[in-house]
Amino acid sequence: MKKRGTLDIIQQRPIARNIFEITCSGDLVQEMQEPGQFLHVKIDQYDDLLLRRPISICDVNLDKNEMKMIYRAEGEGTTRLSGKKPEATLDILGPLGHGFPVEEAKPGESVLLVGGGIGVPPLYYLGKELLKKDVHVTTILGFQSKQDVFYEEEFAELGPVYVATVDGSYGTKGFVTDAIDEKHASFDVLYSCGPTPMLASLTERYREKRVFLSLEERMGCGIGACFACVCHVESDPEGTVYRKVCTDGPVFPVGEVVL
Amino acid sequence: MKKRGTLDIIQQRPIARNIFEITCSGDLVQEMQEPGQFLHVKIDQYDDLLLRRPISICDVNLDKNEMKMIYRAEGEGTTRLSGKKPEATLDILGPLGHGFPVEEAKPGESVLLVGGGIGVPPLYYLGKELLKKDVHVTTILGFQSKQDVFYEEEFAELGPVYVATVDGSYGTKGFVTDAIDEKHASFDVLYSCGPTPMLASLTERYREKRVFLSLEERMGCGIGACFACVCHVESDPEGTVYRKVCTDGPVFPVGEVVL
Amino acid sequence: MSRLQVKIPGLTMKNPIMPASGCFGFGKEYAEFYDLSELGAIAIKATTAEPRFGNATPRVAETKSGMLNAIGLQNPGLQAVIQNELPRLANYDVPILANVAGSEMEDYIEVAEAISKVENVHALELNISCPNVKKGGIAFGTIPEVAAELTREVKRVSSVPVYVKLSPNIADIVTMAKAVEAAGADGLSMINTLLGSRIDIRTRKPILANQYGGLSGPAIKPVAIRMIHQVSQAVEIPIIGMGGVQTIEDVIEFMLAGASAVAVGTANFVDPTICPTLIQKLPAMLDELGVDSVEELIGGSWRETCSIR
Amino acid sequence: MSRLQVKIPGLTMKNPIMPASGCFGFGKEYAEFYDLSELGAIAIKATTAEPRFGNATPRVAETKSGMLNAIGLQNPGLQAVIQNELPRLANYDVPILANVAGSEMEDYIEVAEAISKVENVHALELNISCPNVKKGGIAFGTIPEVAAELTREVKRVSSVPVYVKLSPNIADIVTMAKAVEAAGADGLSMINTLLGSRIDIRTRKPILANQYGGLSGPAIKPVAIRMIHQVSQAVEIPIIGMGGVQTIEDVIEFMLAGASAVAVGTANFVDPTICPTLIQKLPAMLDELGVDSVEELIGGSWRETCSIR
Ligand SMILES: Cc1cc2nc3c(=O)[nH]c(=O)nc-3n(C[C@H](O)[C@H](O)[C@H](O)COP(=O)(O)OP(=O)(O)OC[C@H]3O[C@@H](n4cnc5c(N)ncnc54)[C@H](O)[C@@H]3O)c2cc1C
Ligand SMILES: Cc1cc2nc3c(=O)[nH]c(=O)nc-3n(C[C@H](O)[C@H](O)[C@H](O)COP(=O)(O)OP(=O)(O)OC[C@H]3O[C@@H](n4cnc5c(N)ncnc54)[C@H](O)[C@@H]3O)c2cc1C
Ligand SMILES: Cc1cc2nc3c(=O)[nH]c(=O)nc-3n(C[C@H](O)[C@H](O)[C@H](O)COP(=O)(O)O)c2cc1C
Ligand SMILES: Cc1cc2nc3c(=O)[nH]c(=O)nc-3n(C[C@H](O)[C@H](O)[C@H](O)COP(=O)(O)O)c2cc1C
Ligand code: FES
Ligand code: FES
Repeated sequence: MKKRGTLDIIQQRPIARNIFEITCSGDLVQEMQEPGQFLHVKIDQYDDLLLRRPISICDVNLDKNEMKMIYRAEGEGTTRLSGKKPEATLDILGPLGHGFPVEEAKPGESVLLVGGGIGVPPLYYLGKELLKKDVHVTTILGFQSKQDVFYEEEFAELGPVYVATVDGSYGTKGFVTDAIDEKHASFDVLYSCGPTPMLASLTERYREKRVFLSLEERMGCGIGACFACVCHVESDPEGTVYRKVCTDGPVFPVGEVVL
Repeated sequence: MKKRGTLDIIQQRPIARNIFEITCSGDLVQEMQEPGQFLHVKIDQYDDLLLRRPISICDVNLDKNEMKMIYRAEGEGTTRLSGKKPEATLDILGPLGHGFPVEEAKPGESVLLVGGGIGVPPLYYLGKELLKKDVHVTTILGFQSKQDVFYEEEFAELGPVYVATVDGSYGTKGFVTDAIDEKHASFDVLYSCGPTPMLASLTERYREKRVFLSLEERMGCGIGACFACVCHVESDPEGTVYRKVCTDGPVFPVGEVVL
Repeated sequence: MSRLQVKIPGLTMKNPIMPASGCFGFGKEYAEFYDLSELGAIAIKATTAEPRFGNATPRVAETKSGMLNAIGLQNPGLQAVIQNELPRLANYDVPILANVAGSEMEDYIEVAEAISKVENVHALELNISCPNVKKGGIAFGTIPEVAAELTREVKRVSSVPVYVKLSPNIADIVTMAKAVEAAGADGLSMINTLLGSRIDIRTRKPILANQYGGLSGPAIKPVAIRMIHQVSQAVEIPIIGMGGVQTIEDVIEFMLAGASAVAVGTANFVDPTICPTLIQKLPAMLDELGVDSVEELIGGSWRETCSIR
Repeated sequence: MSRLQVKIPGLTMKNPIMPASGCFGFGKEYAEFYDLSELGAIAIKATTAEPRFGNATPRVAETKSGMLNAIGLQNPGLQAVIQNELPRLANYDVPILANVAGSEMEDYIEVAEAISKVENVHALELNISCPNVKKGGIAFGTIPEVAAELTREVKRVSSVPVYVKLSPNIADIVTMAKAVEAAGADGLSMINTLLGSRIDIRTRKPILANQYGGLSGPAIKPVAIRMIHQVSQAVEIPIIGMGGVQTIEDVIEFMLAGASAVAVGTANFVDPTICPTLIQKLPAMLDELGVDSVEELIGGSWRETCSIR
């Protein structure tokens, strides 16, 4: 059975330029056991913003029945979301999709988490779950600029963290790949989420390794019915074989789908 | 200069079946000196309900900078309005239109206020203003049923009040005209607001007297620009002469416009 | 007969509510939310002769009270639909309306003939109006003679009644409706999406990779109501109405306009249980309106004989 | 030249924003809110040869993110407009686009000839597309040959450039646009309203006394953007774009789609100061987009030469 329910907003706070962290509670939290899954969020009951918004699960506390999401107030929906107060309730579809395969990293192995911008959030819950399994976690975070950096300290609790900013105002100047090179970061397994060009350059570098990438695509239903979020597979790049980001993904092994 | 501004909701309370009284404050209140005018209210900032809603001014306290409206939660807009909490702010255009001519009733004369259903509210502010002028005020209120009756006590402070209900569950059984007959209510000036059939039957009875009727019509702009709210005049019932309810009205002398 | 039941050619519906084609896939996903047997019928995703991948992404964009889609008729093709999708749907007690699409007349005929023979397919819905197919497609939906010819050809090979799904991107919907009626259509589905676009002001490009897409949702409801009101008075065949249905009031409005059944499209994406919810609300709404059966509502806005209270 | 200025035939506009015809009367009411000289231009309410009362009320109905209107071209008639309305507007430093309507070709010609001679009328807008006029009217807007003939006739008598206002209730907007361009139109206005309806489920009657009305507002914006995107690539003459404009982003979107100026209709009813507000926001928006002048935006979604950053 697919899940649907509500979450109550407990707290909402700005954590970087246009970036908000929202903490929610509700029974639905008990379903959120797989890092990398997302929620399909109805911003409010008004019809002018018709569709739901996909937002990744960033952190889960099963004991307290609480979870966190982090989002950028960009368009009209996320901007409205950022105005919501703690009493408000969110209509939620999810958790949806296939998340990061935690089991791919064996105890003792080292993992690299590579997050870009608003792709950072789902890696946090993943990192926490990996740590429980005695995996060594290193994190590389990429942002535009110093003002955009968030969750550096939170990731620091999981292991070493290196930040890159495009304008060089903080950490390594350049992209996440520049930080990886500068820090000589090595890994057994790499998990990543972020802008497509970033995922593409990781694919180019590490196609032969154990790498898992979380994709973004505009969605309609979020449950596999509308064919909005489809992508080609590398084995049939022009053909009719496809994957749906909402149900087959959002996480895919490197080289499975065409970016 | 036409007026536009905001009003802060101070209180909102149900006063009869689906009927709400909303109390607001704001500087705009100082403009509300003419009973029978209306406000063009934007329910909220969401685009799905695009248009403003015309709602009559029911009561004004210039000293306290407060005013009241009474409305029936019927369609989507008024239903949303009824959910608004005291901190909320309303975007207002107005006061608009031409209200009841208070000066038509001379000191010592007797006035009959005849209100039907959700047409009752504007008569209250009118009654209070008339009383200040030493006019004798009698009120006839018509409702569907006992559960729909509101403001009987408030009007009782102005003078005698008689209520009619269509189903006879309270007061005179029947229409306001039945109550007028039953109570042998006489008047020098009659002011009325309510459903068109009621206004039509008052017109039929009292065409030759000093009678002023407040009309309702669906509106676009509320300021005279869109020609949504136009009605024919009795002197040219099929012709091109017209009145706009929003600016020439909503109050017209009996016999001026075609109902 | 139950007060919710509606009978139209090929489809004996427990109630007048069905999901609209393309907004319900082949039902699998929604079966995880509720029992599909609750539905009046199911309009499955457009099926073409060969498998289609569809358009490049982004394929959807939101608009005020609406959405644009340019899926491009992605589907696994006739054989896969017959072998995998329809047998699974046969497990439910619900008639299937098979949406048929193609680029050429021959494609339509091939699909129609084969799919109409499948046992749980009770009617066809000829999609002559998908705005997202570049080749052919759209022309069928805008030229009455062409639409009529297609209807005639499909009727000749179909084993079940044929509904023609009309495009709203047309000046004179009545002439189109009459043309396909004269050509033998057993019913009409209306409306498909309006052709629209949105441009991203930062990238300066249309949001949809396909540039244009079909506008659906509450934004288009007034156009749907108007067209159904016009057409239902001009033809004798029944209409499956759709376009922005979200609430039980919308369902009633479509039926009063002249629809005999109502399809729900985009709203499934927002609320996956919208169809059973509407079905459940229908009896109380009939009570409130003082109506004994849904059939009394059909065309109530213009039918003289309708008891208006 | 100011970075906001736009020059199109007949109209030298301080900025690309004007109120749309029928949504601003003859300006008198809005002059109580701001100085009309701030506007790029003013499109006045449709003028017909004789005074018209218009349709019975209700004449408006709300729809999701939109509204229906069936005003029916109420106006005081050619003589009154020339004697009372236009002289008052001459007090402002703003060019007037006179919207011309009629039932017969002769009506249009009569109005066009007379009104185009008035000094502050800088261009005509031929309303061949009002969906609320029963006789004649609509046909002009749906048949390219008829629209072209009307355009030719009006061009012959007009003392100022002529914009033809196109109806979106049509299958092929490009053919229509090219037909009126070939017939001599100096520009296009698009889009007028989509024909729609709403039914009151309690009275069972259409809400509008006229049954059908024109759908405007944000709901129709995607249709407008699509049509302007198509037409602007197919014709050489400039387009005044409209349909659901509410925000400064909408203004940019219309210009990127291919509009040279942008008209604001329904939004005036919600916010009477919307036009000056948009004008005021424009410079900061240009800065944000890194654009020197509004003219750089025109057709930016398809023009190769446009510097995309
Ligand atoms: C699986 C997945 C996980 C995501 N997780 C996060 C997250 O944790 N934090 C975060 O800030 N963002 C996340 N996003 C992106 C997020 O969905 C968009 O930023 C958001 O939908 C924008 O909505 P809006 O109303 O602000 O923008 P608008 O432009 O008003 O949105 C209009 C429409 O476009 C869609 N849309 C616009 N941008 C995007 C986008 N980049 N991706 C998908 N749909 C888009 C919206 O969902 C909506 O349907 C995720 C996207 C996906 C697909
Ligand atoms: C001058 C004037 C004064 C009014 N004063 C009051 C008052 O004091 N209290 C009160 O309860 N009602 C009053 N009304 C009626 C009130 O405007 C409508 O009840 C209200 O607009 C309904 O809005 P809705 O969103 O609930 O209905 P919806 O049906 O969702 O409204 C849809 C659209 O139709 C319009 N509309 C619907 N019904 C009416 C109506 N009866 N009259 C005018 N427009 C309508 C709405 O304004 C909106 O544009 C007044 C109307 C006018 C013209
Ligand atoms: C994502 C999507 C895909 C669609 N695919 C099809 C299709 O394959 N065949 C078809 O006839 N209509 C298709 N439609 C149109 C719908 O069936 C329906 O006619 C239209 O969306 C209007 O209804 P709505 O406003 O309730 O969505 C599609 C609509 C959407 C939104
Ligand atoms: C109440 C109303 C009256 C209108 N009257 C006219 C008119 O007289 N002539 C005309 O060409 N267009 C008329 N229109 C159409 C508008 O000019 C405009 O083309 C359309 O409303 C789309 O823009 P919008 O969505 O910004 O309103 C009218 C629109 C409305 C809402
Ligand atoms: S969003 Fe509908 S199939 Fe993925
Ligand atoms: S409501 Fe626009 S003229 Fe009266």
